[in-house]
Order: sequence, then structure tokens, then C-alpha cells
Amino acid sequence: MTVPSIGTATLTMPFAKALNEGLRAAMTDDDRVLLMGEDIGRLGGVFRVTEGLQAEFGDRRVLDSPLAESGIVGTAIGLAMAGFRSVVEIQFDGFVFPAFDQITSQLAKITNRHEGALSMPVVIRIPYGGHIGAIEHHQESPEAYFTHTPGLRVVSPSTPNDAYWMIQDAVRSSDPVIFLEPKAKYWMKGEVDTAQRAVPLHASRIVRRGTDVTLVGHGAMVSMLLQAAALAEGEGVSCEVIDLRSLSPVDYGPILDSARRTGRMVYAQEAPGFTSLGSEVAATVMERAYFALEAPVLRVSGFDVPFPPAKLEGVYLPDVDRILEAVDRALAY
Amino acid sequence: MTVPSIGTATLTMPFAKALNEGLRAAMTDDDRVLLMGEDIGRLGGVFRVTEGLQAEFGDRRVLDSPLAESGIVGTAIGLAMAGFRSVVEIQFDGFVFPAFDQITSQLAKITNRHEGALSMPVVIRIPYGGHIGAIEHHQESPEAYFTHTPGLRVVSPSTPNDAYWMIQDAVRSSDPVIFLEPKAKYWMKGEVDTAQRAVPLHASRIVRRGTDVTLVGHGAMVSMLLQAAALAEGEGVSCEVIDLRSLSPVDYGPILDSARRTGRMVYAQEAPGFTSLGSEVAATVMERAYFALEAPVLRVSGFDVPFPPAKLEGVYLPDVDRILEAVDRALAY
Amino acid sequence: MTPPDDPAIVRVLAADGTFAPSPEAERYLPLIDALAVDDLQTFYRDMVMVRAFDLQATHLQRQGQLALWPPSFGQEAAQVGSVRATRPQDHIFPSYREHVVATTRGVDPIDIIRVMRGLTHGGWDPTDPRNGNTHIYALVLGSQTLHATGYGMGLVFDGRTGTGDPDSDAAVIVYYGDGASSQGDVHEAMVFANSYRTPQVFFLQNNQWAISVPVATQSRAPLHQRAAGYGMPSVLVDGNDVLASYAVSRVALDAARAGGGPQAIEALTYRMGAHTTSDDPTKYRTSDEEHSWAQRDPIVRLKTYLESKGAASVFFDEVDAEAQAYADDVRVRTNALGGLDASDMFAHVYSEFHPLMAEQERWLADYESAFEGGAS
Amino acid sequence: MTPPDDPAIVRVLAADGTFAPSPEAERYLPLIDALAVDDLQTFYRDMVMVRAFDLQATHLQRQGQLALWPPSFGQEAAQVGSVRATRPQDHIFPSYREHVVATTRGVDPIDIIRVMRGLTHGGWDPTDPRNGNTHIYALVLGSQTLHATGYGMGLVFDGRTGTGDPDSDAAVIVYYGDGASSQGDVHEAMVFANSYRTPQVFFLQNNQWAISVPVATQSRAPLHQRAAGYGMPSVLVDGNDVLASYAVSRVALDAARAGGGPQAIEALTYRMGAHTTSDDPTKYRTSDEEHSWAQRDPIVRLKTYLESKGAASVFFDEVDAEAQAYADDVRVRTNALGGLDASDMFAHVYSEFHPLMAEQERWLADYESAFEGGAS
Ligand SMILES: Cc1ncc(C[n+]2csc(CCOP(=O)(O)OP(=O)(O)O)c2C)c(N)n1
Ligand SMILES: Cc1ncc(C[n+]2csc(CCOP(=O)(O)OP(=O)(O)O)c2C)c(N)n1
Ligand SMILES: [Mg+2]
Ligand SMILES: [Mg+2]
Repeated sequence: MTVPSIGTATLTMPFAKALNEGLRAAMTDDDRVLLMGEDIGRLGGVFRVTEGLQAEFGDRRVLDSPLAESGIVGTAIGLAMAGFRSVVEIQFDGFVFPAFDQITSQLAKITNRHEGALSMPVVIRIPYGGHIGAIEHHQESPEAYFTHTPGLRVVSPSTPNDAYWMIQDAVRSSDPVIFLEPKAKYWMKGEVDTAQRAVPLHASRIVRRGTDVTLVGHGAMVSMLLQAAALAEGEGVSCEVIDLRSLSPVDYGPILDSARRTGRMVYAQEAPGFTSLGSEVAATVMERAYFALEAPVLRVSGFDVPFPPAKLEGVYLPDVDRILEAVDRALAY
Repeated sequence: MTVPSIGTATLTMPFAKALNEGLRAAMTDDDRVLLMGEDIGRLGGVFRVTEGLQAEFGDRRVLDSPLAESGIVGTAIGLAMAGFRSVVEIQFDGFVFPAFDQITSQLAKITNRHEGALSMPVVIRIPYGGHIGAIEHHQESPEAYFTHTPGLRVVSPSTPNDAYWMIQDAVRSSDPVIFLEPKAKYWMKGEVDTAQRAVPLHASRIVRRGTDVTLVGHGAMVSMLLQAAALAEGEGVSCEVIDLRSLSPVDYGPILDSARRTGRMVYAQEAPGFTSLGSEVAATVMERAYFALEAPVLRVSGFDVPFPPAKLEGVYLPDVDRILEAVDRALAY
Repeated sequence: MTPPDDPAIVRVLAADGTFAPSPEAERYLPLIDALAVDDLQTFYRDMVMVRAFDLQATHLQRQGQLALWPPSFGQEAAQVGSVRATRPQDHIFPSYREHVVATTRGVDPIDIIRVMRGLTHGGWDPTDPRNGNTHIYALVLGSQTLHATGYGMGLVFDGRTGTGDPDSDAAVIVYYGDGASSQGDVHEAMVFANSYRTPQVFFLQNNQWAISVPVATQSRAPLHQRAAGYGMPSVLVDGNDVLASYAVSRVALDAARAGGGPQAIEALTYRMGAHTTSDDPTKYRTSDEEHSWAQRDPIVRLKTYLESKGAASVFFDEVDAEAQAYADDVRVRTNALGGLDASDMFAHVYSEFHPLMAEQERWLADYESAFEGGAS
Repeated sequence: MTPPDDPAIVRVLAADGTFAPSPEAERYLPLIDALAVDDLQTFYRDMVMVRAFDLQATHLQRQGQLALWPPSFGQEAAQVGSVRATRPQDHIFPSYREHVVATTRGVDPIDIIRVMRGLTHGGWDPTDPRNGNTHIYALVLGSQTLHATGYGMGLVFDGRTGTGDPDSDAAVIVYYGDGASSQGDVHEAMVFANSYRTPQVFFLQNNQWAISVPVATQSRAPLHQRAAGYGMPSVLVDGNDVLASYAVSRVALDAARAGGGPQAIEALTYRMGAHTTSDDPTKYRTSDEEHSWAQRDPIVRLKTYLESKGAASVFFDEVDAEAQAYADDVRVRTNALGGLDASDMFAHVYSEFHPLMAEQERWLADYESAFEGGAS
């Protein structure tokens, strides 16, 4: 897609601020957009992603909801039926589960249940993942629960620029979008081009070109993969790095293309590995790029245990070394 | 494991009755075992699995719970803390989601959270799957949500004999067990050897020997795979069929062994394919049996859509033809 | 104490059809007085028509035409009274047994049949004006209460309620059962409704049973008492008295639409039939109980009252004939229902393009055509 | 009307420490009279000790020793009063701010520290008698209310309650907040508790805030009124009055253990500190409000009362010194805490053998030792 350049407006800002600006833009564009959640109004959210928005748009558009996740998602559905587009904040990943029925049996299926007569433009923002040394329930990576659920779209930005644009695209989508925000990245600064849209919401992005091994991941894993690639280069191994961006649907085209070129792939995620998105991507790539692969797709992930106490998260979470170990193994085939 | 034969007591009974007898045996063996759920007492459950048990054991051991799934699982957890072993019935697969937080964030994690000081012997029985022409929410195959959750064990019997023994083993387990009952099989009769335990709870079982392709599945899929194998035989293709039985952990030994022998595998399930247990088994088998495979592991599954209205379930659900189509594809590599 | 004898109950017609307002009914009498004979006859016709349809659907299920049928038998007065109290601009969120509610608002009964036949999960389009803002059935108990509350929040935010004009101010009514009342979602719906003061009526049909479980398992206290804990007015009504059901619903809906915040109604009624066609109530309840409730049949009650007011037998005959024709028509149309196209499965999972849908639909089409072509 | 001025409140000591029982407190006075000076001093000591510990923990967090600290500052009276009303055989289900409750029942404060330092998710073993049947903290709001109810069901089924002997009959007390009260699980816990008549006290600490959200968002009606809807007695108490908190809790616990079914208490109190060390309350509440509540400090109140009863200043000095030593000891022990072994991650996920645990633990050990060996 080539868009005539309309002049750039590139600003440097932290990831959380980019989300904030993206939400502000979405709310300005469309006055049917509402924000809902716990502590998102006066406080601006525990991560300050919605800071200032209640002051700007009023408490009818930025709602400090009662403390009940099923209630928040369930009323967001009713609001969608009344023509609103709600952006729900779940305070932390581990608190999405009380809303699970409303998400999987309702939100995800309502458009289908109505044979298309109703759309469900609800975005569920979930700060997710580890790396912040938090107590239990504050570091989960629940993407697999949602990617397994037909009717949901699931995305995760890894840079401020993507944060800024993807949240707007998610709000514009007529379908429910689970929007996973890597909380490890909230404070990371980066350039945001506010004039020109990045790639489409459901496109993956090659963030580094390489020829020997393809590394795939999303969210906070992307910078980890880039670090690993940089180190591998020092040892003469050329890694291609792909940021999934969209976890459901997965934009398989570029991934398969890359796998066919490099013949090797390592998939990295924070979530436990068993029955995970990594399983899906690995299985599909091995099936579809079967003849082109020189090695099985290797997966690096959280262990199949509950996320451990913070003092062990460094061991639990895949890091550069574990990624490189997998790269070595892939190369050894 | 060779156990000296202590005389057989083989009875023919339907699957639902075998579960009923298994529950009766478990309750007789251990008076800390309780049954909880909606309509399981006086009515004996909508599938009559608990028929007669309240009359026999009293309403303090077979509880007609208030109508609230989170409440049922949450109180079962409290009862486990008080030394009881609860067997919870969720009336239909689609109604397990209101209990999702209590299952994933509580039940699954409590033993770990207590560093082993408390065990959580709670069984959650879920009649699951299609083939009965039901209305919405009555035909889901939610296994992936549970197999992705560390701390849970997930099993599914496919025969009356397994139903009889596996429910008893699940009740005996000190860990939470999600017990998926293929409702299509409730009325299927089969032999139950009440004298001698079948294979262990977490073992898979080769139900048919073959040399060309390995077919893997669980629950109602197993008889479908056997039918497919029988038809394939007519065309000169020898299929090995494995009943997973345990979905988490997966007993990979025999599966990998079979894959290495046949070089080809088809995995069949009713659940949507994306990020599913089939993805996991396919990815792991392709990784571990990499050099032995002649073709990628192919997956046959429900489509990635909400389970359709009953009149389309015949198209949605994998059937013998779709399994055979995959077998043909696998052989064509 | 049998619940209908609760002194706090609003009842206008006694079980034997005599006009005998309970003390709590006094304040509603002006509304009853304002009803013309025509209105009463409409209530009667509604109930009889839908009972005939309901019976027909039960037969159709027995004949294998439907997967399942949940009868509304016995609950006609609670449903007709409340739905006739709504105004055209109101939104209706049923559970799954509200056949009377849905059809009275304009839903074609064949659309309910299509759900229970396994042809659709939804059945009708709530945005189509012909369906009178009736939302589709909710099968996950209690889930709809939150949708109704969210809808009510939308009405508040849009200023479509509470302006003081009952002809344009909208309200929402949500139906749920005694069993569903135990669900966390119902509580959360009440929390949100009271927090945002939605123009909403929580209409609980306490039909004494949740499948085989008696209401006493869900609550030892009368369920309408829950409302006070949220700061919400509530009323207990004899749900087998269509006049009382109408009056309390009218008052509650108009209070809600006028900005009075959410309101709760508990209608005491009885599921005279089985839970669904899969159920066998003899397993868990006595025929004594069933007989005692048969004495309170809502249709008989209104009929006796109408007779006492001088309604001619020709009216009843006409309604019976009309009901029979209505039910016959449903049977004919049910038998004529066609099947589904496999590609329907993929068409509406998402509103916007989704590659997996396109891919799987194509795969299935290719697979099926290869099949038809004989290749396997 | 400021909530503490609700006429229905049970209060024994006025905010200024004078003995001034509210009308609702009358029936509790015999229990207060029965308290010896020693008991009052124990209450006082409990509160001062834990406040010192709480402050210490806040400092430790600021020094980077803890990931997070949720202060109990201000809620000492509600917690001490209720927990001192329990009997040894009772089971305690805290939420996550009940430091006073936990330590008073015997939990070592370092175990709470270990949770907030990221060394454990649990902290202590509720089955170890030293912990006084105190269950571990619950971070998913409301989830613990169902566990408490289930435990209470177990007590009923085992006949460990309701025999008439208060020294052996057990009860359960579960703590939750005004924010948590909106959760569906809390409702379901009340439904089950009343259905099974568990010997259980629902102890709501209404500290006016759920992080930045005022209680008015959760409910326009006083929260204790919810109980009646389930058929459960409830009482509103001044949670900053340790005597009143003690008395209402004692009565409720003993009623529950005697077979009276579940009971509800709403204790009006105030979170005098931040929600947690990550929070900045100036963003959402006024210093006027904070000041007005500072006038109702529970420790000052009891101190004034004790002084009026003639307590010597040496007593207060001793308690202060003891508290300081207690807090110092926590600091010393915190600084001495060791790390974790990576294999701990796999040890308790399941109680029984699980192949994936064995495999992944082995993989990690091999990987780490290869690493140490220099290979990468
Ligand atoms: C969340 C959930 N759990 C269980 C069921 C299964 N189920 C369908 S109807 C029913 C009983 C409902 O009782 P009630 O709410 O009183 O409504 P009624 O059937 O009496 O109209 C049950 C348990 C369900 N539909 N949803
Ligand atoms: C289910 C759930 N949702 C959200 C949170 C995040 N959270 C932690 S404490 C809190 C506020 C709790 O308020 P309240 O129940 O009044 O207890 P308090 O903090 O005042 O003691 C929130 C929203 C959580 N822990 N659990
Ligand atoms: Mg009912
Ligand atoms: Mg609070």
C-alpha cells in the first residue's frame, strides 16, 4: 500500500504515552468511543495509559467501572448493542479470567449468533507479561486462551509506533479485539509517526533481515529476539526477526516465506509452551514449509508451571541465552 | 505392569452407567468423596450419570448445588481445604466458562501457591463434544483451555471400561483433574472389567496396530479413527490408532514411538484447530520424531468458527471421510 | 407458607378469577381501571395463542422436528403482563423461555422454532423493527442481564431516557429465572445498573424450579428482597395474574424511564410443563404440587374474570380458533423449513475479512466438490 | 451523610476516645464489660505492633527490598477486633491487606514479607498449627469468599460446628473489601453460604476506596444491606472502634458456630495510606478527607480511652518499644532473606508425578550447568 506522504510528524514518546495518544486520537475521531475499566478515570489507570482522558472527554466517555470484570465486559457488550465502541481495560492479565465467559461465549460469538446483524466493536486492553518483578497474577501471558477462541482478534504491539496505530485500528475494527500490551515495554521510548499509519493491524513485520534462522515472537519478546540476533551475528549467524503483531489471525505469508528462505525457525513466547500459540505456529510452519525446512521449528517459552515468584522470573522467562541456545540447536540439525 | 489375574468380573454396560458405577465405587471406597453440581441429586444429572447416588449416599454427599458454576468450583476448593474430595459436574461444556477464574487461577494453582502444603483433589466432569444435535453451548470441546493451564490434569475416556476406571483414578488423584466425557458416547455399550484396573490414568493406548499411518485422537474421535482405519485397510493402508486418554500430560512415549515406526501421523479432534491440543501434539511430534517422519503431522479438526447450529454439525465435525482425506494426503508426501 | 400467600404480594385477580385485590395491589388499581375490555381481551388472546404455539412446538419436538423445546406453559401471565407494559421504544432482553414475550413484541414464532431446530443460534435480528427491539435468547444463564444493563447505560449516555416524555424515553427489561438469580453475572448487572442508574427492570420469573432444583436451594429469603441491597425498589407480584403483572411492570418501566433508576420485579409463577422436552419432572416433583398450581392457571383465571365481566362465549371460541390456526401455521411452516449451506458457518464469525475464514471456506468447498466428483 | 454517622452503626468509643455507645451498641455492652483491662491492652498492643511492622514494610519497599506493599494503616481496629473475636478452632480467610489479622493469629510477619518480596506466592502453610488456621492471601478479589464458604460447608458436613459447644464448634471468617463486594464470586459465596447455612462471617472492610474508586461507585446503598437479600443477619460497625469491632464479630462468630448460619458485618474504616506503595492517592482524594479520617485514628482512639481508664504512660512506652523492636526484627530478617532455587518452580505444581515437570526441570538443570560450564 503506497500512501502519498503527507508530511511527517515524528515524535519520541514512551509506549504507554503512545497508547494514550492513540486512544485520544480514536476518541477524537469518533465520539461513540468509550473507555471502561477499573481506575482508568481519575487515576488514569495503574499504568497511566488513560491519563488525562477523563479530564478531556468527561466521565461519560471514560468510566471508572465498578470492580467486576465480567460486569465490565458484559456491559461493554450491551453498549456495543446500543451503538457504542468500548475500549475495556483489564487492570492486569491475571484478572481477565472472571470475564472469561463474557469474552468467549458472548463477545466472541455474538456477531455470529446474530448472523452478522450486530457487530461487536469492543477492544479489551490487557497489560500482559512479565519482566516487572510483580506479585502473582500480574505477569501472565494469556494469549493462547484467546487465539483458540473463534470470533476474537488478538494483537500485540511491540513498539510505541505500533502501539499508537494498532490501538486506533483495533478501535476501528468492527470485531472484538484482544489487545495485549507488553507491560515491560510501557516505559520504552520510541519514535511515533503520527501522520502516517504503519502496516495494517493484522500484518506481521520483518524487523530484521537474515538468512540462516528465522526468529518469531511478539510483544516484549521482539526486542529479546533482536538482541539475540545481534549477538548471533557476532558469531556469524544471520537471523531474520519477525514481529508477529497479530496473534489471531497469524499473518502466515511472511512467516512461511521467511521459513522457506532460512530453513530454520525459533519461536519465542513468555507463555507456557504446552498447547500455546507457539505450538500452533510451529505446527503450521512445519506442515506448510515442510520441504523447505532443515530443522524442526523450535520453541522457547515459559515453562509449563504457574508463573513463579518474581525472584525466579529471570529463570522462567525466555531470555537471550535461551533463544540463542535454540538457535544453536536449530543450526545443529 | 503385570498384575496377577484375580478373576474377571466383566459386565456389559453403557458408558454413562460405567461412569455411574465408577463414581459409586469411588464413593464407597472413600467417604470423603462428594459429588456437586446442578441437578445431579434427585434428577441424577441431565445425562443420568449420577442416577441413584443421592438416594444411596444421601444429600450430604451428592449435592444439588445452587445454579452458579464459579460457586460450585470455588466451594469445591474450600471443601478440598477441609479434606473433602469433590467431583463437580458441569452440566454442559459451554457452561464451564463462568467458573474459569476459579479453575485456572485458583484450582490449578493452589497447590503450587501453597508450596505443596495443600493438595487439590477436585475432579471437574464435563460432558463435552458434539454429535447430539444440540442447541448452542451444548457441544463445545474446550480441552485446549485446560491443557494450556499448568496445574491441571486433563483426561478423557473413550470406552465404558475406561470411563469406569478413569473416573476412579481421577477421584484418587491428589491433583485437580478435568474429566472430559464425550457425550456422544454416553449411550454406547461396552465391556467393563470391574475386577481389574485398565492402564494408568495418564497412559495413552494403542487401540489398533498398523504400519503406514498413525491416527491419534481422544473421546468420540477414537471410534471415528477406528472406522477410518477399517476403511483404509480395505484400500490397503494400514493405520495404527492411538487413544490419547490423557490430554495433559500427553503420554508422548507411545505416540512418538508409533510416529517413528509409521512415519506419518494424523491427529483428529472436534475442537477448532487454531492453538489447540492438535497443534501441540503435531508440533511436538514433528520436533521429536523429525528425522523419522515422511510427512508432516496433519490435523483434522473443527473449523475455526463457533460450533455451528446442529444442522451443520455433520459438516463441522471431523468425520471418517475427512480423516481418510488426511490419511491420503499424508501418504501422498 | 406457599409463596403466593406472601402478604406483600401484588395480586388483583384471585386464583379463582374473582377481582380481589391484595392490600399491596391498591396503588396499582387506577392502572387496572384504565384498561379497556379490549385490552383484557388482548391479554387473553396473547396467552392463548402462545400456549397453542407452545404446545405445537412440544409436539413438533416429539415428532423429531426440533432438537429441544423449552415450554412457556404456565408462565403466560407473567410474560404477557410485563411485555404488554413495555412501550414500543423499549428494549427486551429475554432468557430462553420467553416465547410469549418475543412473539408479543413481533418476533415470528418460526424464528424461535428455527433456533430449537438447530438452524440458527440467534433466530431473529433485534435491529429489525419488526422484532420490536427484542434481543435474541440467551442460553448462558444470567449473561443477558449484563447486556441489558450495558444497553441501559447506552440509553443514559445518549440521553434517550429520563427526559420526562414517556412516549420517547426508552427503558430496558431483562428476564431471568430463579435459578439464574444465583449467577454472579446477575449480581454484577445489578451493581452496574444501580451505579449508572440504568432505566431497567429486572424481571425475575420465579417458576419455583431450576430444572430439578427447587428455589429454596437458591435462596431461603424471598428473591425480591435482594434488590434492596443495591438500593433498588422491588415488588413481588403474582405472576399468574396477568393484570397484576401488567400493572407492576408498567409502573416499574415508567419509573425507570422517568429517571428513577433500575427496578426489580419478582413474579411468582410456575413452570407447568417439563423444563424442556428432554426433562421428566416426575423425577423431582410431586403431582400434588403440579395439581395445586394447575388451580392457578393464568389463562383460566383471566377467562373466568372475563366471563364474570360478561364476555361472550363466541369471543373465547374465536380466540381458540385463531390460536389453532396460528399453531397450525407454525407446524406447516416448520415442516417446510429448508436446510443450511455449509458456507454459512464462515460468513458471520467476523464482521470484517479474516484470512482463516476465507481459507477454510475454500478448503471445505473444494473438499466437498471433490467428494461430489467421486474422488476421496 | 458521612457513613460513620449512620444511625444504625454499632460504636462503643466515640472518635475522641470517650465511651459513648451508640443505640445499636447497647446489646453488645455486656461483651465489652466482660473485657479485662488486659484484653484492652492486648488490642492496643496488636494494633501498635502491626502498624510499626506495616510502616517498616513500606520503608523496605521504598528501599527496594519488596516488590510492593499494601499497607493496613488505618484498618487496625477492624482487623484486631474481628480477629480477637475468633476462637482457636476458627478458620480465617483473608484478602491481601489483613496483616493485622494474619500476624495476630500467629503468622510470622516475615512470611508476608516473603510474598511481597517475590519469594513465594503463598508465604505460609495454613495447615501448620502455628499459623492459627490462617489461610493465605487472595489476590484475585472475591475468590476467597467461595473458598471460605466451601470450608464452612465442610465444617457442616463433618459436624465440626453447630453442636452447641463454643469451644469446639468451628466458624469461618472471610475478609473482603468494598471494591471486591461487586464481584460475582462474593454474591455466589453468599448464595452458597445461605443455602448450606455455613458457620461463616462475611467481614467487609469498607475502607471507602477501591484504589481510586470511591465506594459510591460500587453501591449507592449501604453495603451491609446486601445481606438481608440472602436472608442473612448483618450489622454495620464503626471499624475504627476496636471494641465495637470485637463485640459484633464475637456475636456474629458465635451465632454462626451455634448453627445460626452465615452472618455479615460491614466495618466502616479508612485506608489511611496509599492503596499500595505503587499508588499515589493525591491523584484521586482530597487531603481534607484524609485529615477528617486521621481524626478517627483507631489507635489514638483506644489510647485515649485507655488513658481515661488510667493506663500508665509506661505501658504505652513499653508497647512502643516492643513495636519498634518487632519492626526492627522484620527489617533485619528481611535483609537476611536468601534467594530461590530454580527447581522450586517445578516442585509443587502437582502433588503427584508429572512427566513434563520432570522433563523441564531436568532440561533447565542441564541447560544451567552447561552454561556454568561455559558452553552456550
Ligand atoms: C451458566 C449456565 N449453567 C447451566 C445451564 C444449564 N441450564 C439450562 S436451564 C437451567 C435451569 C434454569 O433455571 P431458571 O433460571 O430458574 O429458569 P427456568 O428454566 O426455570 O425458566 C440450567 C441449569 C445454563 N444454561 N447456563
Ligand atoms: C479480580 C480482580 N480485579 C482487579 C484486581 C486489581 N486490584 C487489586 S486491589 C484493587 C482494589 C480493591 O479494593 P477493595 O476491595 O475495596 O480492597 P482494598 O484495596 O480497599 O483493601 C484492585 C482493583 C484484583 N486484584 N482482582
Ligand atoms: Mg426457574
Ligand atoms: Mg476498599
